[in-house]
Amino acid sequence: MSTATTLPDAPEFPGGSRLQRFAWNVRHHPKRELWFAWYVMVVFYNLYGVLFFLVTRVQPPPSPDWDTPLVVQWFDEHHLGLLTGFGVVFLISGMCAPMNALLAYSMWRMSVSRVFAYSYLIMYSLAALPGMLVMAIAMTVGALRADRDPELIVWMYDFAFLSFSGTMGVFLVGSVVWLVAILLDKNNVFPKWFAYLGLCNALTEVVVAPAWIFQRGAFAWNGAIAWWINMVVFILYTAAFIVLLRRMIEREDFGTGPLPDPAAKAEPVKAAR
Amino acid sequence: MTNLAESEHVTVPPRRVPGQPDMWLFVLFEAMLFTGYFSVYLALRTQNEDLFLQSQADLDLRVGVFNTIVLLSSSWAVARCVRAARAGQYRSAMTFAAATVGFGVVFAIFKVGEWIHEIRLGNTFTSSEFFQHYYFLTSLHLIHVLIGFIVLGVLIYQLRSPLRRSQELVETCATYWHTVDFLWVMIFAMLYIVR
Amino acid sequence: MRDKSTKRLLIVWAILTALTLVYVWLDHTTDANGTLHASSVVTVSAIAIALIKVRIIFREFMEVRGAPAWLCRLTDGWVVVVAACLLGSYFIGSAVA
Amino acid sequence: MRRTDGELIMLWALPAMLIIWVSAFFLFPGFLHPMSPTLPAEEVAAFYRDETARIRYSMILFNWFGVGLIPTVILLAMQVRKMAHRTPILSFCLIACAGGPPTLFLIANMFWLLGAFRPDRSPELTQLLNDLAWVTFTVLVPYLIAQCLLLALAIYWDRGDPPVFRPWVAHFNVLIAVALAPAAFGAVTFTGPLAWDGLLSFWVKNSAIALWIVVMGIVLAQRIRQQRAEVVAAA
Repeated sequence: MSTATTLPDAPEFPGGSRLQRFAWNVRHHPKRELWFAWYVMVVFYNLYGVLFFLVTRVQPPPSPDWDTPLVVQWFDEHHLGLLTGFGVVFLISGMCAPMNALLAYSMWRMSVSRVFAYSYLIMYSLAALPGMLVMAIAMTVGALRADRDPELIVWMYDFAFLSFSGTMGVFLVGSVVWLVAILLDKNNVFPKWFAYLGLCNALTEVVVAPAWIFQRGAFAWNGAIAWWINMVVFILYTAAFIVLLRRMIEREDFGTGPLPDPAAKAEPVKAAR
Repeated sequence: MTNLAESEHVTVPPRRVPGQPDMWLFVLFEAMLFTGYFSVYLALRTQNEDLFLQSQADLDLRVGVFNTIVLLSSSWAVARCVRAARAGQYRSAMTFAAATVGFGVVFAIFKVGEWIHEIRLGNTFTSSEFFQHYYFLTSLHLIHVLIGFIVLGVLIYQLRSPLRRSQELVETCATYWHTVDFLWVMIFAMLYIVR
Repeated sequence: MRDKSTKRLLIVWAILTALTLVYVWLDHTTDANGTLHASSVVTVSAIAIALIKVRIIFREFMEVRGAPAWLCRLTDGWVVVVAACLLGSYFIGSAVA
Repeated sequence: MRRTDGELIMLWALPAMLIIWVSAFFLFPGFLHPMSPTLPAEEVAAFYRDETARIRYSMILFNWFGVGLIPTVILLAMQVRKMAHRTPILSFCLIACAGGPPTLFLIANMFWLLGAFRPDRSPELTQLLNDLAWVTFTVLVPYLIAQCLLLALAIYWDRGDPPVFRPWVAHFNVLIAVALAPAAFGAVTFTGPLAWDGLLSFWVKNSAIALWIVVMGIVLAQRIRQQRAEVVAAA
């Protein structure tokens, strides 16, 4: 944690070993709540990547065009990975809460109405259910019994992938809420380019809609357009806001006015010492 | 940074980025995404050329050309609007902004008319691979046009009151609208001309 | 000064429209009696003309001409990248097919 | 009328809810003893055929009042807001968690009701609905775990003097979170304590939830009464 700006009520930063510093930060760091949420977010996205791409292997998604025996075989091969992987997902998906709270806080810190923060908070809290947990439940049930009627297993397969890719509105409207807040904001919490990037992210949710319609080709749920290009945008967008939130926390002064510029702020602090 | 470089030759008018640099990032990024869509389209097209050509024959080039010229005109109008606003001629700027909206509306009407025509011919989103791409690209573009109307609304709102009139914002809005234009120029070439 | 700039905009618009009409000519020369034929020449020239038009829009309408050098280079570089992507996917696709 | 009066009414709804939940729990024939995941499809179908009425009425009760937990969590979020933190982030966290468990429970609830709606459908389908219901019901823990841990963190980080909640409440919440955690893996095996009818995934998890509701209800009641007294004293 690079910003140990000591506030009056915090005791002097002791230095010492890594562990001591960590303990000091947990006990006294003025921004500990924000850093907590930020680290939870980073850990969450890392776990998300590992669980979805490596453990359960549901990303990149298999094809919707497979015939029934192939789908059954896929569930067979991934039986243990799916069940344990999604077990971990069920254990940790509550980490969305601090993440969404931090995103809502960024809007709360802006010079805009509280409507934005609360709308975003509720929308994204809702989003995790159809967008992640229902998918995980459908996958778990699909993998649960290998001797189930194959037709039903295919039904679970469709249910899982379509609920995952096909949950669009909450992310679409959520991104728009955030970007409008950024454009209206006068406190400089986020740069304007991130708002425009948010528009790109919102449009990916439009682009994914044909996944509900096509079973093969570029627009299917594993297609070049509906999955690959969208994934690139999503990863860039997520990486951008992780970095920008970090910068926001570093600049945070717990006031209500514009967030100070990091370069401009360095001078007075030095002068005060 | 640029100011330092420019201060050496004082005679040249200062070079500056039109509008927010942030918007330029969006322009290039969004156009890159479209390039991705075009690449997928072109690559798939070569795999099944005859089918694509067969479907493509149902498109009416005249509508495409007309729509392209309409959008080019709208782009011209918004460029005039920016110049007028810069010169302080806000009345004229408002006229050109209104003209831009007018051209945009004509474009949208003809676009929807073309869709209706194609659907009557039996060419729908699910009927052939070419028309998948056709409807996908044109509707995504039309969404950009609709967002463009909001952006132009912001522009007109800026121009209306002497209290606002931020030239930077006017240029930012215009930059967005030009993006709508040049994306269409590329979509037009991709869908109507490419063989 | 102002007159010159509006005149220039009009000329740019005329050039862009003319380039659009080139497409019509291109279209008529390749398609005999209504059936379309695959043609690399048409594809490549369609992409090339589109990108020339995009570059003109960048320079003139979007005023990159008067912008700092980095923006000029960025937009030019972007045009080159797009050309590479489009032609690349077309020719690689053709080679695979 | 004071602000806290409304809070007290919300809180007093909790015992009423609890009575309804407990009676619905005992009314549902699949909870005592919990249905085994190893049950063959025919027996599952027979269960829905024989016990249709009790399944329907208990689940309709749950459907009506399952969301009754949300006001309690929001009351906790309000208390967190009163704590001496620098940011509202931890109360945002609790608000973000509040809707999750009841929604997941409602999904499970609908699968049970669907299973009982046409008990004569093919046993394979009934078994699928039953699996969906039980898996959803067993794994609905993520937000509950997050809720307990975040509340504990909020209490530990409360700089107020006196603090809103005493530290043992935080310890208690951590304990509950630990008790809930194994249920996330309820679908991994069909037998043993982790299976959805097992000791950890069913008995420990559900007792932990019940215990949490009772204890937090009492803690909240004390706290709100104390705040009312403060308001009266100040007036």
